[in-house]
Formats: sequence, C-alpha cells, structure tokens
Amino acid sequence: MIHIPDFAHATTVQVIFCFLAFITVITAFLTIFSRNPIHSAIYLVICFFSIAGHYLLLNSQFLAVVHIIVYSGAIMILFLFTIMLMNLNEQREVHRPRITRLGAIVSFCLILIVLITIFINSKPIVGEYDSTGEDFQSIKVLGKILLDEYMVPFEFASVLLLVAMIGTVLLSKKEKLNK
Amino acid sequence: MNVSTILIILLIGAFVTYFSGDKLASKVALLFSLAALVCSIVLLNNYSAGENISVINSWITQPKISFALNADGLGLAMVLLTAALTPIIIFSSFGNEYKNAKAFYGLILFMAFAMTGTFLAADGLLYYIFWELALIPIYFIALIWGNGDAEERRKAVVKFFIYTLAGSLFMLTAFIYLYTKAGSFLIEDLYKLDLSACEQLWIFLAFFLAYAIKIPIIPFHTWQANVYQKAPTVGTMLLSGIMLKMGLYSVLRWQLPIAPLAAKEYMNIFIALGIAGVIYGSIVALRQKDLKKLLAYSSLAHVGLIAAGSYTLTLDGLRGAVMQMIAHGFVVVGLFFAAEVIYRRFETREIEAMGGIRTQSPKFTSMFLILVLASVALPSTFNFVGEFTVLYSLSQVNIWFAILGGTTIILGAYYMLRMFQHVMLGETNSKTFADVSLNEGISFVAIIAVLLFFGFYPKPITDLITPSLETILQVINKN
Amino acid sequence: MGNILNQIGIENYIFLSVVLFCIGIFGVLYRRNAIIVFMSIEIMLNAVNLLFVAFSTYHQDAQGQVFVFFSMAVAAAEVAVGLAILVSIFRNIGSISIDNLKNLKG
Amino acid sequence: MDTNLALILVLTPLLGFLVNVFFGKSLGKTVSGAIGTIAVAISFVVSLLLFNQITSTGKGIEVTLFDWIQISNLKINLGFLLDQLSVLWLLFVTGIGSLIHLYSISYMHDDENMHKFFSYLNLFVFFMITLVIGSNLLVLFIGWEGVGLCSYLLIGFWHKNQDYNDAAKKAFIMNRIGDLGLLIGMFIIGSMFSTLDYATLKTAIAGASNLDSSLLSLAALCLFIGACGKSAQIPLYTWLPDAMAGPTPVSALIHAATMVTAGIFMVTRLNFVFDLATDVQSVIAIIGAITSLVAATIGLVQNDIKKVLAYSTVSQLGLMFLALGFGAYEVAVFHVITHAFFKACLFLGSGSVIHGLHGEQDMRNMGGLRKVMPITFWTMLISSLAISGVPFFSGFFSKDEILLTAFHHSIPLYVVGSVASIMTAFYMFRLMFLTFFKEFRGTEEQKHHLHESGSLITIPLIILAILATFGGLISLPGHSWLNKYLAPLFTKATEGEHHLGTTEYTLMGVAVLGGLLGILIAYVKYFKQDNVPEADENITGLSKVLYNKYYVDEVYDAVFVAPVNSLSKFFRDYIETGLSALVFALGKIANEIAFQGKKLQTGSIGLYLFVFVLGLCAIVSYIFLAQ
Repeated sequence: MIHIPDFAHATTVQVIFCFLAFITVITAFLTIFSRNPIHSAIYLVICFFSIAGHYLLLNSQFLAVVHIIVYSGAIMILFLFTIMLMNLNEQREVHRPRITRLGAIVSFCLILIVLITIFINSKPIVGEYDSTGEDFQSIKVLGKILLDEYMVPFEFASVLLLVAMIGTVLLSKKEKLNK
Repeated sequence: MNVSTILIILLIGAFVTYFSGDKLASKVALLFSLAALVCSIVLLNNYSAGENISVINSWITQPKISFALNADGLGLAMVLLTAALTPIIIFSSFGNEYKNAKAFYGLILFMAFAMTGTFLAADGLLYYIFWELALIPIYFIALIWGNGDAEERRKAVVKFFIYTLAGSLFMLTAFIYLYTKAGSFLIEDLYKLDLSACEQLWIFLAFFLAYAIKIPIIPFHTWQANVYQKAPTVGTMLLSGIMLKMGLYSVLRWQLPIAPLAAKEYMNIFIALGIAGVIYGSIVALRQKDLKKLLAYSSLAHVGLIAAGSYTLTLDGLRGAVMQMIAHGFVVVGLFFAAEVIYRRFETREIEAMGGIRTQSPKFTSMFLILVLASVALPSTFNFVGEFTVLYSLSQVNIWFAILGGTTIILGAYYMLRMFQHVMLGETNSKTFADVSLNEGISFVAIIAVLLFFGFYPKPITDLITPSLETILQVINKN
Repeated sequence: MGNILNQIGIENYIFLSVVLFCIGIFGVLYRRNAIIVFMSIEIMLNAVNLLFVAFSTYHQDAQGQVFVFFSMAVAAAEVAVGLAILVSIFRNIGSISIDNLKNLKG
Repeated sequence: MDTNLALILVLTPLLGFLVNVFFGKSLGKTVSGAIGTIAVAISFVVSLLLFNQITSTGKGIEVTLFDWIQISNLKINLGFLLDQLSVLWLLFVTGIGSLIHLYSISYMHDDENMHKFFSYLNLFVFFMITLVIGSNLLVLFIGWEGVGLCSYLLIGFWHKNQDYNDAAKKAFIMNRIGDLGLLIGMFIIGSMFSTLDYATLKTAIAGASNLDSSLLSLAALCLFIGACGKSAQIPLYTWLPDAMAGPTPVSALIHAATMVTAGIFMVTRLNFVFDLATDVQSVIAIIGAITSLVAATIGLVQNDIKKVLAYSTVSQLGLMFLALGFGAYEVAVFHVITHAFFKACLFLGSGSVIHGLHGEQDMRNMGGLRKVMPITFWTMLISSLAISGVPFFSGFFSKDEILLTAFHHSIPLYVVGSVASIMTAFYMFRLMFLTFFKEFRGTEEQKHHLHESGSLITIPLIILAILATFGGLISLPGHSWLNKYLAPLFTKATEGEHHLGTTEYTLMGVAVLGGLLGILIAYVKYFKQDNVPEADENITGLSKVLYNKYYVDEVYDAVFVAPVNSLSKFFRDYIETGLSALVFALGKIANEIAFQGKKLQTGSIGLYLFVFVLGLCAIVSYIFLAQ
C-alpha cells in the first residue's frame, strides 16, 4: 500500500520531508543533466546536503555530520579539484548518439518500474512503528557498537583507507616517473 | 603401519629428491622408490596376515570428504605393480643425462605418489584428486624432457592434457551427483546406492568417458601414440606401464560396482569396443615406422583386450584383466626400455634405420626377444596366463568375442615379429652396437624374471586379487 | 520520543531512494563524461545509505548506521582511487569520455 | 620316484639349454654340442625306463606338480601324464633327437653360433617333451607354442638373411593361426566339460548323457585347425617348405620327425572327442587326402633337394590325417613313427650331401655322388625305398595300413591316397637319381672338395636307416604289437587288425606295383633318358604351376597379407588422422565460439552498462516477481 501523505493535514515533519525529498530528486537530476561538470558538482553538493537533512530528520545527527564532512566536504572537494585540474567545460562533452539516450531512458524506466513493482508487491508494512525509547543513535551507542561488535571491520576499513591513500599516491606518482 | 606410509615415503621422497641437487637426484629417487617397494611388500605381508591396513580419517566435514585409503587385494596388487615398476623405471634412466635432474626425478616420485594414491583411495573425491594429481607430473615430464620438435611436442602434450582432463571432468560430475544421492563420497556408501537404470547409465557413461580416454579405448586413443612418441622414455614407461592401469583399475573399482545395471545392460557394446581396439590397434601397429609408436599401438591392442575382459563382469574376466594389467605393465616397460637402449646407441627410433643388432649384441637380443614373446603372450609368460583367462571369459560371453579378440594372437605375432626382424635381425648395420650394460641388464632381468615366474606360478597373484574381485562382483550382482 | 516514521512512513523513504537510485543508473547510462558517471555512482550509493538509515530507524537498531559508516569509508576510498585513475587517464589520452576507453575490446 | 623321473625327463633338456645359453660360448663348440646331446640322451634313457615301466604295468603315470591357472570352473594343473601314447612319442622324439644332436655336432661345427644352435635344439626338445607329456590341453599348449618358438628361432638361425627371417616369421604366424583355433577349441571344451584334463575329459565325455553334438563338432573342428597349423595341412601348409631355410638337422628334427607330428599327437590324444564328431572326421580325412595329393604334385617338380623332402613331408602328413579321419589312430601313429625314421634319415642324408657340397641344395647341380658318398647313398636309398612303399621296408607296412583303411571307408580317398603314394615313389627316386647317379654337374671346385661326411654324421644315418628298414616290425599286419600297446587309449574298439583276405592282398599288390611304377618312371626319365630338370626360366605349362606351388603363396599374399597391410596403411593414414582431427575439431569449435564471442566485447562501456542494467532487472524481477 502506498502511503500517500495527506497534504491538507500535513505535519511539519511531513512538510520538511517533502521539501527535502523534492530538493534531493531535483538536484540529482540536475547533476546529471548539467552540461557543465562544475554545475553538476555543485548540484551534487546540494543533493548531499539534502540527504544530510534526511539523516537529521531521521534523528541520526552524528551520521548527518559525518556525511557532510565526508561527502560534501572531502569527496566533493576532490571532484571539484579534479574537474578544475582537467579544465573541463561543456564543449568537452562529445555528442551522444540517439541510441544511447534511448537506451538510457529505457533502462531507467525499466528499472524504476521493476523496483517499484517489487515494493508494491512486497508484504505491506504494518502501520505502527516501534519506539524503544533508547537513544540508539547517539554517538555513545554508536561508538560502542562500532568498537565492540564491529571492531574488526572497523580496523579493516582503516586499512582500506590507508591502502586507498597509498594507491592514489602511487597512481599519480607513476605518471610523473614515466614523464 | 598402514598404507598411508607408502604414500608418505613417496611424497617425502619427491621433495627430498628435489632438494638433493642434480647430481644425487637419481640415486635418492631410486632409494626412495626402493623404500616404497619394501614398504609395500611389508604391507602385503601384514595384509596377508589379516592385519587391517586401511585408513579412514575425516578430512573435510562440509562436504563430507574423508581421507580414506582402502587396501584390499586388488588395490595392493596395483600398488605393488607401481612400487615395483617405479624403481625399474628410475633405474632404467641411469644411462641418460637429464638437465635439471632434481626436478625430473622429483616429478617421477610425485607421480608414483599420485598413482599409488589413486589405487588406494576409497573416497570418491580423494580418488579424483589423486587421479588428477597424477596428470600434472607427466605433463611436465613430457613437455620439458620430451624429444622431437618442441612445438609439435607441446601440441601433443597439451592435447593429451586437455583431453584427459576433459574426460575426468565428466567423472567429477558423476561423483558430485553421487554425492547428492549418497551424502558421502566413501566408496562403501556409493556401493550401497540404489540408482535407477537411467541414472546408472549416465553415471556409467560419465565414468566411461574418463576411463576410455585414460586407458585408452578406441576411438578415444588419438592422444596416445603421439604422446608416447614425444615423451621421454621414462615418461612413456610411466604412462603405459602404470597410468593406463589407473583407468583399467578404476573400471573395476568404481565404474562397474557403482553402475552395475548399466554395465550389464550395455556389456556387449563395451566388450565390442575393447575388441575393436584389439584389432584396430594391431592392424595400425603393422605399418608404423617409429618404434615407440608401434609399441604404443600394441599397447592399445592389449589394453583393449583387458578392457573387454573387465566388461564381461565375470570373475574370470576380472581376474584375467588384473593379471594382464600387471603383465602388460611389466612387458611394456621392458619394451619401451629396449627402445630406449636402442636409441642410446643408434639415436634413432626409425625401425627402418635399425637392423643387425643381433649379430653385435646377443644378450640384448635375447632379452628383447623374450619381451617380444611375452608381449605376444607365449605360454609360460605371465601375459599368457592373463590373456588366456581373459579370452576364456570372453568365450563364455560369446564365442565370437573370443575369436575376434584372439586375433591378437595372430596379428600381435605379426607386427611384433616383423618389428623384431627389422630391428634386430638382418645384415649388420654399419653402426656399432654395444651390448647391454650392467645397469640396463639388471632392469631387463628384473622384468623378465617377474614375467617368467608368474607365468609358471601365478597363484600368489590369483590368491591376492580373487577375494576383492569377488567382493566387487557381489556388489555388481547385488540386485 | 516517538518514532519519526510514524509521521512519514517508511514507504516514502523507499520510494525516494528507489528514485534516487534510478536517477543514478540513468546518469551512468546517459552521460559519457567519466566524472559525471562517477557522480551518478555516488548518488546511487547515497540512495542506498539513505535506505539504511531509514531502516535503522524503523527497526530501532543502530546496526544500519554502522553499515553506512563502512559504506562511506568504502565510498571515500573508491572516489579517491577512482579519481586518481581518471586523472592519469586524462593525462594519457587527454579525454575522460568513456567512449574513448575501448581497450577492453576483444 | 615317478615325479622325479618325469622331472628329469623334462628338465634335463632345459638344463642343457640354460647351460648352453649362459656358458656355451666359453665352453667351446665340441663341449657345448656334447652337453646338448647328452642332455637329450639322458631324456632318452629316462624315456626308455618309463617305457619299460609302462609296458610292464600297463598303466599310465600321472604327475601333478602344482596349480597353474585358476579359472572359475576350470582348475588347470601343471601336470604330466605318461601313458602309452606319450611315452611312445617320447621315445622317438628323444631317440631321434639324440641322433640329430649327435649329427649336428659335426654338421654345425663351422658355425660360430653353434652353442646357440644346441641351446635352441635343447629348448625344442624340452618344449616337445612338455607338449607330449602334458596332462591337460593347456600344458600341451605350452609345448605347442614353445616348439613353434623354437621352430621360429631355428628357421631363422642364420639371421643375417632376411629371407630366412621371413620364412621363420611366416612359420610362426601360420602356426599361430592354428593356435588360435586350438585355443578356441579349448575354450569350448572347457566350458562344456569344465575341464581340460585328458583323463577327466575322457570320463566326462563318456559319462555325458546329452551332448551338444554341434558344439562338440565345432570344438573338434577348432582343434583340427590347430593341428592343421602345426602339422602343415591345407590351408596352413605353406610355411613348412619355407621352413627349410633352417639348418638341415632342424628340418630333420623339427620339420619332419617330431614337431609337425604334434597335430597328429593331439588328435590321437583327443580321439574320444573326435570320435564323437564324425562330420569333422570326414573333414579331416578329406583335407588329409587333398593335402597329400597337392603336396605330392608340387614335390614332383621341385629342384631343391630339401624342398622335395619338405613337400614329401607335407604329403606324408596328409596321409596320416587321412588315417586319423577314419578313426584309425593307431595306423596314423604307426606311420608317424616309420615316417620319423625314414624322413629323418632322408633329411640327414640330404644334409650330408649339402654339407659335402658346401651349401649347394639344387639337385640340378648334383649327380654322381654315389661313389664319393657311399654311406649317405645307401642309407638314403634304404629310406627312399621305405617311403616309396617297397615291400618289407617300414614304410610299406604303415602306408599300406593307411591305404587299406581308406579303402574300407571311401574308395575316392583311397584313390587319391594311392596316387599320392605313386607320386611319392616317383619324386623320391627322381631325387635319388638326380643326386647320386650319372656324372657330377656342379663346379670343378665343388667336385674337388667332394668327400664322405665324418662318422658323427654317418652313424646317425646308419642307425636311422636300420630303423627305417625294420621299423615296420612293430606293427606287422595281423600281429600288431602297436595296436595292442595303444589299445587302452581308445574308447572305440579299434578297426582291429585287418583280416588278411584277398582284398587286402590285392590292395597290397596294387600299392607295391604303384610304388614300383613310380620308381620305374623316375628311372626311365632320369637315368635312362638322362633328363635334367630345366632351368627356372624354361619351365612352362603345368610344371610351371607346380613348380610355383600352385601360386598358393601368391594367392595368400594377395588375399590375406596385402589387404591387411593396405588396411593398416589406410587406418594409419586416414582413420588415425581423421580421429585425431575430430578431437582437434572439438578444440577448434571451442576456439571458433570464443572467436565469435570476442566480437560481443565491443569495449564500449556504455553498452556493457546497459546490458548490465538489463541483467540486473532480469535477475531482480526473477527473484522477487517470478515466484
């Protein structure tokens, strides 16, 4: 069953959600359709911010903060730097053949339909939502879980990041050696 | 002490040989192979004394695979064959210089290890692992130390490798299917399975493909002659003396008891295939120019007869097949060694280029003649005992099988004597031919002694293998 | 404090992330610029992350969020390496259009 | 005691063989020859002892050594059976064997491989003894194949000559064709009666109530094929004349006196089987008669002294089979024995001639040897008289018995046999006249060296000539010692002694007249008219066909050997490569699929992604929707 928000009696939360969702989807679209990569990047930042807003809405403040730092901060800066480094602009984009566009649209529609059909077909969700009352999203709880149960993956994540870092350095360095 | 000892000796031997350096390698390998022979004789003693020398350990729990080595008379007979032939084969190579000898001899021992494992394994997957393991050393031996044009050799050897591997994959599929049915790879559990006729047919065919290529039964033999020709003689001996027997042994141990209904139903077809191999191999052997190729085709003819005997599903057929396996193992190793001895002196394998050896080296000629005669199953050699028993069992199935299979007596004599005449007799070839050296002589005498002894007194072998063959027949005839 | 999803409903989050994910796919297929393709991939990743968080709230369980952490870490690493690769490709062939990357042609 | 005797009997020649093989060269020629001769002589002495024992007790001796081959319903012992038949055979095998060994010491003295020759001869005697005294068919088979092997080795004794080797190979392979028949016969008998043991088999057949007579006939036929191979009967006879390539003592021992009679031995041994297969018996008789006639006709025109004797042997063997075919086993055995005497003598005599002429075998280059080689001449003359059936020589009695038997059963076969006998007389005396009378036709150098052979050669000749003269006494018509001696062997009441009536005397007279006629023709043609056979290229007409042995070798070559060889070539060149290509084709197909599949990999990431998404859709919808 699709839960259609009752706009006439929308609560604040609902309004915020709709607003955020609207921004998210629009900016996502704009990211893809912008001819200028820099514009795309900026739309993507907005998109990420709105997703962070969703996180806040879902009461995961810490995650929202991290998200902003990692995505909007680190990753997006990387993107922007790269774009600027390559000095990309809209002229660079080659002409897309019609078949590509058609294919993209077809598959977009297809996967959308498939996924939505799946969710509609799935078991309807019980309307009531539990609330344990525990502040499970606080940094304290998260930290405990992360360093208790997920200790090993956590360490692996750090190794992964280290390796990625080294890899990045090597990738850029090798180029210089060749020259 | 149980049968795993012999495997351990061979495996350790392979590594020690590899690390002992090129100079010592051959001697170390001989030492270890002799140790394995002694060990197998001791084990045989223990077995005859009624001691349990089998091993069952669980190895992998999921899926359920056990490290199970079952030593019954049949398995022990084959192990003894391997253990007796390996030292002879190693010893026979003493006259040759091999580059990177440590790897060469290490691989030989490793191959002996794998083949022994195949003969002993009582767990389907373990057996499969050993079966495939045996392929790896011979691939390298033939590829690296072989003779002839490198490119052609590579082609022949790769063909052999892929061909046998492809056949074995069908066997693996069959084993996996059997596992889903039985929930275990252990041979007893597989014997107990009650499969429908249709299932049995497919399993039988899957096994058949693996074994027919290995044995080889026509029309799956095309790899054989080329590989025999290209491989170094040691490799050829290992292939023809022992590795072929893996296929034949497996027919008795795995194929027939697991799919008895199919075996009974289509018996005649498979016997006919075996006999077709006899006639075809003999006829093709008539006009071979290369000595090793001729021997390869003669081998094809003989194993065809053995296979036909196995598929008769009678005690005689099975017994004859096993005896013939052993006899053929020895005789073919001897013949290939003779080819090698000639090659050492003449540096050729072309039959036409030889001749007149008898005048210059009577001892070698006598030994070669005895081997030739054993190969054509002259009474009083072990081959005769085997061939007679097999032909008798064939005559019980259908007298025509015996008559057609019996043509090996005529055609075999024809091509072997023709070869003997062109290689050994006639006017003296201008090249000098030194008579056998002591080392060479020892190998020959050992082989000939075995053949003649069991030719007159095959009872020890009969007694050894009969109980286990009876057990197998019981499984075959359970329903 | 009550569950926020009482007011919004998990379905809406699901649909939001499905739409986001499909936009990501669309972008990957539609654009030829490798950087935009990358961005589309990030959008897809975020769609999934969002769903994780939503379900974490739904189940009142912090594990979903932990997973998001890890996915962020992976994303960060991926972007770092990926962009480095892009840069070196750009240096070599002077373009980052994926149409030019046809070395996989058999 | 019996076991030990039997073992000494068998193993002495083997021991002689081993000694000569391993030490022969260092021992020197005379010693190795002596060892070989003594080994066989010991066996002869043992045979005499056994003969004595058997004639006194009248019972056979059975010796079982150990189990040999186990087959589910057959248990085959390595055992010996010494009864009347085998001891009789032993006597002449070892007796003539000893004489021929003795002869060979001198004959082979110039050969560098003399020790080898003696070792092979000893090995032959060993196998022949095994053949004769085996207690079952399989032990017989050991000997059977073993003598074939020795025959192979000895025919090809001068192994540098590939023609000789071809002859040796041919002998072995033709024998093997027969051996296959013998094996099949054994299989049938084994499955019918679950035994291959003679004694058990005899009782089993006697006790069997409803025998499958067609199967038994098939078995008998197969066994007879075996006998054909060994005893050189049509169609497997062509190896025997070629086998003359071997040294002459070998021809005398193996290819005249002993080995070739193995077929007759086997048939006589299994008389109880053949008695039940009457249709096979008629086949045997017919084949025997035809063989004797065909071989005799070929013998008429041969110029090689040994070839004449060889065809004569084939012809005489045919006569023996003629007798066997009528169930007259003791008659056949009688002829075997007398034939062994006179044929061995003839061969040894021809050997003496060849020895004197340093290897010359063509009768066109002989003549006039009567004066230089008197002993050889007289002994050969006696033997020729014997083989021609001149009264009171041994051959007269035995051949007459055969013809009498034939007459009683089938007149046409009797006629065939008689004609063959007349021809025998003719070609034997043709041989005698060409060799010993008139002037010497060889080269001056040969003439210069002509001499009578040494005493080691002449003594065996004399002994054999005496035996050839008086050998007939063992089975005089009406008072046959041999028939009585052999009687326990046969199930059927033997033909018995022919009642000597008018018919018999008439027949005897006819036979004698025939023999004399043959001699007379030879006399007229080769003594009076002084004819010498034409050179090879001048032979025409029927003689050419005969001289070329009816082109049987060529026919066999075209019908059997050439097709097999071309089949072999065809298999090698086409089928093998074809099969090989078939296997490679599998690889090529895989290659081709890969090559086509390669084209799918356009390298366009966009396409990959598109397909990827489609695949994702498909998988997701399969998992979640298609339940």
